Amino acid sequence: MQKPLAPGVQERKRLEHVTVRFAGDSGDGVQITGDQFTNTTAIAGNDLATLPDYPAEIRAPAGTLPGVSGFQIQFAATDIYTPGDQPDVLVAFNPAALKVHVNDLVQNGVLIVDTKKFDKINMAKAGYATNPLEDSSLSNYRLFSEPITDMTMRSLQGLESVSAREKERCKNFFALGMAYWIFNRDLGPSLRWIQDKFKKSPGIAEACQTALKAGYNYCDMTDAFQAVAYEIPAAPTKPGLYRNISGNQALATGLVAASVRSGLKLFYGAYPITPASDILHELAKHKNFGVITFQAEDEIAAMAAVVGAAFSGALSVAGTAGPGLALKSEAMSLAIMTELPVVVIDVQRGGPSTGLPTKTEQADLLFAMYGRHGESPVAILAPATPAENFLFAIEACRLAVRHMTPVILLSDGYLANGSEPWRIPELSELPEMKTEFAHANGKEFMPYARDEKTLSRPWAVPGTPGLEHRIGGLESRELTGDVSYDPHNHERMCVLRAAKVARIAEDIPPLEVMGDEDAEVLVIGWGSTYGAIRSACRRVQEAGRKVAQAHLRYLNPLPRNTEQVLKRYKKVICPEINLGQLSHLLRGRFLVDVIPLNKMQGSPFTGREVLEGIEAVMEGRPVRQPGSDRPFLTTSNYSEG
Amino acid sequence: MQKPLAPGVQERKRLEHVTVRFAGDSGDGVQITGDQFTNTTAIAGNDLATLPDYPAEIRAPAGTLPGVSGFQIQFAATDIYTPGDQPDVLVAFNPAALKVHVNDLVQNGVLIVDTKKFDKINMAKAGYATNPLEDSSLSNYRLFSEPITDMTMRSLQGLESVSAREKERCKNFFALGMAYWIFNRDLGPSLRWIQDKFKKSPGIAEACQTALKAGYNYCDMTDAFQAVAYEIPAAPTKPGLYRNISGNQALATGLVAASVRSGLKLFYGAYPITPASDILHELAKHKNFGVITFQAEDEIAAMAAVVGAAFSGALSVAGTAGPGLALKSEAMSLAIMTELPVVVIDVQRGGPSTGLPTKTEQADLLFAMYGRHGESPVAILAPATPAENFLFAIEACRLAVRHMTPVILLSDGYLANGSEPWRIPELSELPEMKTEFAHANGKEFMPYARDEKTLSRPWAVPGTPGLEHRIGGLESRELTGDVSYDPHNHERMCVLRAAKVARIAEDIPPLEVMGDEDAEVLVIGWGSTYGAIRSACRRVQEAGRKVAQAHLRYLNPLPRNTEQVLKRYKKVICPEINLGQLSHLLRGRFLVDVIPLNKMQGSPFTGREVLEGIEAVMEGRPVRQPGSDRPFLTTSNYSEG
Amino acid sequence: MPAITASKAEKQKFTKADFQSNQEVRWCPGCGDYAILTGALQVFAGLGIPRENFVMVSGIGCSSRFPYYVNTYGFHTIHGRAPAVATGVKLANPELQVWVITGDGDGMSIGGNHLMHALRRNLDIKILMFNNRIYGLTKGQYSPTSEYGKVTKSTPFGSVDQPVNPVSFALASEATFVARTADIYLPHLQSVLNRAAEHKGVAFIEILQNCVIFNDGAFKDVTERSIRDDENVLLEDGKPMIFGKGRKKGLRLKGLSVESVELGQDGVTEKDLLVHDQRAEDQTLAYMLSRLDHPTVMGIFRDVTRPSFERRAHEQVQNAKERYGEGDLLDLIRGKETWTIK
Amino acid sequence: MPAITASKAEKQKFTKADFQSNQEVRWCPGCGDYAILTGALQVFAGLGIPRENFVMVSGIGCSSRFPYYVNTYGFHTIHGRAPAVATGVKLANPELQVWVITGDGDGMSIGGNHLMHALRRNLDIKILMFNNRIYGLTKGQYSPTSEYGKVTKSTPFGSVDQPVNPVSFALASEATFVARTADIYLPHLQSVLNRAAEHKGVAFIEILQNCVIFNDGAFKDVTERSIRDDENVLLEDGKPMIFGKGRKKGLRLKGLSVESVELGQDGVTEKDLLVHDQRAEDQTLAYMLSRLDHPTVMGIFRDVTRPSFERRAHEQVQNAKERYGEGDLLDLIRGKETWTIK
Ligand SMILES: Cc1ncc(C[n+]2csc(CCOP(=O)(O)OP(=O)(O)O)c2C)c(N)n1
Ligand SMILES: Cc1ncc(C[n+]2csc(CCOP(=O)(O)OP(=O)(O)O)c2C)c(N)n1
Ligand code: SF4
Ligand code: SF4
Ligand SMILES: [Mg+2]
Ligand SMILES: [Mg+2]
Repeated sequence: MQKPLAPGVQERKRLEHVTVRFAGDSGDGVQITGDQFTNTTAIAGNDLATLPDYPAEIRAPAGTLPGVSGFQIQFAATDIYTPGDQPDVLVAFNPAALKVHVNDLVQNGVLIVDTKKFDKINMAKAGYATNPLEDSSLSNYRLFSEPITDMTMRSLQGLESVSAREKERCKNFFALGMAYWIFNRDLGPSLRWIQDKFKKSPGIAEACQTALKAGYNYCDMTDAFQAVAYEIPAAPTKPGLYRNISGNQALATGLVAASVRSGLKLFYGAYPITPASDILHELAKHKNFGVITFQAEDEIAAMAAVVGAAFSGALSVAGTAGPGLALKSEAMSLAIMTELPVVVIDVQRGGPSTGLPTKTEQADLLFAMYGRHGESPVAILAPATPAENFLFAIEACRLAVRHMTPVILLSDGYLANGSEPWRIPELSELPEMKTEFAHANGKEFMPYARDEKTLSRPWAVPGTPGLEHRIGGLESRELTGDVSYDPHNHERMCVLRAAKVARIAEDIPPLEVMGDEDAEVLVIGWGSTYGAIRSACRRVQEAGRKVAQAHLRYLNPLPRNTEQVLKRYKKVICPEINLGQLSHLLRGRFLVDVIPLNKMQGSPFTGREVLEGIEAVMEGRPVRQPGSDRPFLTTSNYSEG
Repeated sequence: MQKPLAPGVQERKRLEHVTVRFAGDSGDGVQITGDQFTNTTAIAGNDLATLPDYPAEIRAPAGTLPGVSGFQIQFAATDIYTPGDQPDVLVAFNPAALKVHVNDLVQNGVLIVDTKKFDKINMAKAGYATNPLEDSSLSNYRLFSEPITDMTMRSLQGLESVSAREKERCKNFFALGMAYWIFNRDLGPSLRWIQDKFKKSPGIAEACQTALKAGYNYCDMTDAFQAVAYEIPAAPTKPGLYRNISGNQALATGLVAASVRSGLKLFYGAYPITPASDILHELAKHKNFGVITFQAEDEIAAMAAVVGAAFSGALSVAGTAGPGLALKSEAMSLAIMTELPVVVIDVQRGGPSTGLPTKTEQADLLFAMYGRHGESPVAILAPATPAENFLFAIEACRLAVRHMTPVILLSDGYLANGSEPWRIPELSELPEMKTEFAHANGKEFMPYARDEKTLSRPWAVPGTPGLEHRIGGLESRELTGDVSYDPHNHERMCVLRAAKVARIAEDIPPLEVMGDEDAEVLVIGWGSTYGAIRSACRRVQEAGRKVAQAHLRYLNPLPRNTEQVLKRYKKVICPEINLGQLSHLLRGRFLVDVIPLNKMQGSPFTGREVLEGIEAVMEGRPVRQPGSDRPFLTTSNYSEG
Repeated sequence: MPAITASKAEKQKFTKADFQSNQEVRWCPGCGDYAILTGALQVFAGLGIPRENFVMVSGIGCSSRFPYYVNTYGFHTIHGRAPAVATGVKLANPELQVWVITGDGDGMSIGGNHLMHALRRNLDIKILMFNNRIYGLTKGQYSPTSEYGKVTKSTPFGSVDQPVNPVSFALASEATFVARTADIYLPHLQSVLNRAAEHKGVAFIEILQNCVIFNDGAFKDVTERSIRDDENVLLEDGKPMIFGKGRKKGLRLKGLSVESVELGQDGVTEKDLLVHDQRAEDQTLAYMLSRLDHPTVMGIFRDVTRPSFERRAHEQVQNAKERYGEGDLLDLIRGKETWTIK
Repeated sequence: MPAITASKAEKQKFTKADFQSNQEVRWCPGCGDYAILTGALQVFAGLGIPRENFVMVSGIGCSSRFPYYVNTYGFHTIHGRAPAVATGVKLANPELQVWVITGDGDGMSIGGNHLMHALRRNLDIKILMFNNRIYGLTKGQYSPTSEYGKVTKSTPFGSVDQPVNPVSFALASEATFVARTADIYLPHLQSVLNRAAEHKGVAFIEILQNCVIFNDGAFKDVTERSIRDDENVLLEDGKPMIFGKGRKKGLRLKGLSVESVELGQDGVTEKDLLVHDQRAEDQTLAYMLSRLDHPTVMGIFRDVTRPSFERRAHEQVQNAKERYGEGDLLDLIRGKETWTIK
């Protein structure tokens, strides 16, 4: 690796963990900056978690508040679990970005602002009457007003093959260089990435690289930055080969791994939808793994094709988000009736309807559970961190194929776009996935005969001589699968389909409890709240109090010992990014008075928010009620006109 | 009314209640026979309940077991609540019908069989090795083997304008005439109905009428029937004008009534689907009420059009069954986000997937509750008897419009096709339905301002000057309705939408308890199980024991006092035609150990089945588990080949 | 997936009985579906392809019960989605012979979009649409092919919309093989099905089918024996369009319309008539013929070759393997930037 | 529903500003949608109909943000369903001016079926399809109108399916008004929109639209200033099809195809050229023109009159009222057979 350029620093202050946020217009390259910073940080050996946050518009109007794009990362010398509650460092490219984010910055936090856009028009767009860089409104922060764009332009003066506009767009690399200096990072990985990314436009590559170095050097030469020179030692972690991985990447990679391990052709049917589209994009690249990606005309067709492909013997997966899951409901029901193995990925986003397409939420759990007519049981899994998507993609495939059932995998916008360092497993660490298709054995073929253990039916795929049979959406007779209107057969089959899914509990690990077994309070969660809960529990323990944590990665069926775990504690609190879905499920199942802790703001919990909830429960106070900040505006209490 | 023809009977035996079942090939006119018998019975003043049951095929192959169509009616001199557990009288038109139904007939029950079809071929199709009419297998019943078809043909010999085939098809009227004689019915209503129905083919009309009279006269002249001459006195009921009405008729009529009462144009959007299609057919006839019916290209379009019509200010209703509800999910979510008043009728049938399209089930409750992505609350109602559909259709419309929310009305196949006598209300008895559209008042218009009481937003319809505004599926800002990605606004709006639906509880009656307030056991149900539960509770009380009954007609929100009612009893049992959906809901909501009593056989509970459940609970025994009749057939326990 | 063994070269001998399933056929007596089934079974048997390589995929409707009666693999799916399910079946295993059976409601009402996309993609599947211009299974509502003003259960005062023409629709959907035949034209039906089977790509066949119960006689004015000669033009590739009793009539171009002329009258000879060209790249002739009402044009409107969707998709896989080598899982998992912790 | 007061007779005067909403327009700088918005606002203003009688209905996509920018009633619905929502809006209140805004993905991918049915029903709504041959809002996947082989995020090795031609599709869907124009042909676009507004029935307009971010220059070889004269034929009703720099070229019928000829060469004169007939009952000419690629045909392909769906539906209501009298609720509730208990 290339060494840091002459670090002109006497001594760097050591920090345990830092949260940095980049913010600017959607056109400012904030997401790329964040990605690069993340990658370099990961390579430096810190633990980290990220939270990208961008507007629903492609290019929201420049300079406006809704057009602001943000990227937050927390990184540390120890294990961390969330992208951080409040940034310690904020880099803002324009007045709107400053306006939207500055209140989150910690007291005395580092605030780096590009002065370029602080003109009348842009300040007006952001709602600033006076220049905040010049009045005293930012005196609580360590403000660095820097002409980042101007310095970028100057550093690129000689470059003739690149237009002025393109040069201006390099300012994010200048800022990235500054951030690298502050945290003493190696420029090598980003320089290489730029080289690779712009290999077809060497001029652009050179401009970006130059700007990056210029930013770094600028800090190196400027005394004022000495005060903010930090060092965050690498986090001690399990030895091994690591990479940084986002949830959607992990998911796509896991699907390919399942295909390779099972020897089944991967068929991925999807219709583009935020935040699931990237899975399709990623898989479409891997055709040399025999992957077939099918961009269907809509989600109904995607799901139907996936059911068809499962009939044909492929490892069949559909990926979507809420509105698409709604459209898949009927075809999923067909897969339930015909007992075909399909995996449906739902990358949850803010709902209902189109809702908040680029924001995260966990409000599809009960929909996944009950979102089909009739008694329609499916298995449901939910990874807890971005990297866990890898193993859970494999697990979803394994369960679908072994138990001949649809499996829903619930990811969400935060997991999908967030990333973390991931120890790359050896192939031998991956789960076994033996699959066997049925073959004629001289006896009459019974397409609905049951495996004794799993209650699954045989997977008999077209092209196999002697196993010709018909399946369909009408109720099927036990054993033969023929259409049957027999009342008792219907009841038996409904119960059988339910029992088949319930038996998956025998095939999954028990629910693990972390923290203090003898605590009074258990915090139970699922999906992407893991990090915030973990971080909150650690803080409780650091304060000398006891708390236990259990995290459900299997939502249906629940692990065998769930009831036992829940009943061991006096109080159970359940934080969720919805209005109380898992808590409702657990209450109904086990009659345990699970206390919901809910938030619905399109963003994950912070550790602090969960901590406050736990403390409230410990002290017998009510937890925060979502939406309770002020009363609803009714015709009587808003001033009209 | 025309008097019965010379009733040559000395004395008729008085009965309190009788259950009669007609059964034959789908082509045998069984449903018409049942309808006519029902109508005449209703006019005679008996209380009654019916259960039609027909195959999914249009004309299932003649003579086969799956091709059998049945119609059961219980009628009585007292209040009754179910179509009867076991028939006292069975009329079978062919061997298959005999085979399918004879085991249900009570010991010593009356069995009337048309001998015509008891030939080798038809007996073989039904699986009879020997002629059951001739061996002693039916000796437990009072068997009348009658050449019904032959006698029909003979009675029509003179009629030249009618073909032999048409004559043969009159045999059901001959059988109906026999039934009329047995129960001492007036032929008038059926004679008039025939006249009206076949007014364009007077020959057919004459043939049917002649056959009807011939059947009646045949019994009158035949001594053997003296033993089965019965009289069921009229049931004492509230005075008034009565008619017989099926659930689907009641629903359609209720919708028209809601339209007339509210002054809103009725817009009904639907795609044909069993068992909901008849609502469309019925409404399409009533164009002189200004009703607009729209047969869409699919259920998505039907729902979307209904949302559009609601925006335009119509009373907007969509009707469907399970698979169609699945397809409506996304567009319903749009109605939730845009807070438009729409009513969605789901006539539940056997699921999942295509399932058992012509059979009844209650398994869409949790789907109605949770079947959309994100937090998507809707109001849910469920009438308890066929006639109640009338008032609940109005109620659904009233709540939708008053609270600006989607309302799901859950009917089912049994309610839809079943019928009962109904006291016709005066118009003055119908609920008020004042609706006011918003109008410009000089102030800035706020499409998402809230009514203080209901939290509903104004209904501002296109064409109104000064109220131009935009709505959509993206999250809307409080008051203005503008698109908003603001985190706190989203949380507030999610909570607001939930609170708006929850507040409907203030606008609906409390849950009533029938039976013994001081009982230990409460039976709680919803929808079409009402009759069976009522009948079972009566039998418990007749046996000198105490039991209470409560029936939920409002499923979301639940009546205000639901928790209080549930917690008043030591044990609560909940019979449902599903695998335990309401019981799960109540458990989760109130942490009450509701005991599920489930059945999934495409048919309603009998009173006896519920009775057995109640007795088990009273005696601390486990209730019947569905599908428990025998173990699942796995590869180890079925004999292959 | 099991490899398909029998190649066309070693064509096997099968009979109709081989392809008949043991399920009792449950259509109404007299339903046109019976004849279509008979015809299709014979065609399947004649193709010399083993039963196990066929998949029948259908939606919901009377017509969609078809797969139960064919002793091959079969999938009776959900309403309107058969083309989409078939797409998955075929993409996952391009060796299979996939036949889709649908109705006018299933295929053109709820399923119109899937039909359009399956056609334009040119997936190598054969789509048989049984058009009885009514909803049979749900007992008689009007369908998108019902004539204007149709009185049905759902339109007691008559329907108020223009029907869609399945053949025109298929052509505009870029289908490479488009044909029309009728339930009661058994030999014609079979020859069309045979040609569809030979076609490498999507084939769409509208089959006029009588529903005796809810729309009896819907095609009487086209297919009834006494008038059919005058009311049908049977297309023959490369041949002039002659029809009528005694083959005395023909179709002639008049501007950009077609007119029906009497041969021998006003000096009209065979030479003046339109000559059919199934393989014309330009769709105009086919489209124009699809619009005719009296007479109705039957046969193969269009039969052109374009590589099929599943072939192209699998070629991409093949090419990628050749270009980048068979995928290496460990490489993929590792990604581009890694670091080692010791 | 409130009655619509302003009749065409008392046409009011409005300006573009009247129709402009207070919402900030959120398309990318340089997006073709801006020009279309400008053109449409001017047309709306010019129709003399008060703002409150307009309803803009859209699906989801960049294009579908359109309603927010128009100060009328507006409904930004869900992906693909705008024609269906619009059907409800219009059927419930036929007095409204309902305009549907959709994209090539919204309208032809997920929404293809609703489009087809809205067109064949001839509902009196105007459907503007912004065709940028890409999915804009979801950041660049291929659409059903993307050219074969298109490399996009979801097709890194190129797409493998045949695009659908929106104009051909609309014609086969029995649309009564079908046109094509482009974002950068502002006067042409406005004249087409004006004609669509006048048309009593459904109008379908494909608008070629440039997506600067994900498909920049998609229509360069059609609309770029330097070549557009040679690459476009602008249809004029009743006029011969002349085009090209200096109007030296024309379209001539050749068999059942169209060929491009040079006027004056080989004796070709205006008389030899095809003459456009928008009102031809026979679709053949329109369909044939829709298939042309180079040059691309722009303008109104078809404009014929058929009573509209909502008019027919409301006539049935009117007729029923006249025939049976205004519905009597008590009569209805009572049904046919009643009895009295005393
Ligand atoms: C989602 C859904 N909607 C509606 C139905 C009810 N349904 C079944 S078949 C059918 C139409 C059948 O018509 P067609 O496709 O013409 O077939 P046919 O019975 O005439 O052969 C309908 C509406 C259904 N099964 N699923
Ligand atoms: C049910 C559903 N599926 C997918 C999406 C995601 N989505 C939004 S717009 C769009 C396609 C947009 O393309 P197009 O209609 O061409 O509009 P453009 O953005 O190009 O104007 C997609 C796939 C969605 N919103 N809803
Ligand atoms: S209803 Fe019609 S289409 Fe269906 S089986 Fe009977 S005759 Fe055939
Ligand atoms: S992404 Fe394309 S279509 Fe969408 S706003 Fe930007 S330029 Fe326009
Ligand atoms: Mg049909
Ligand atoms: Mg587009």
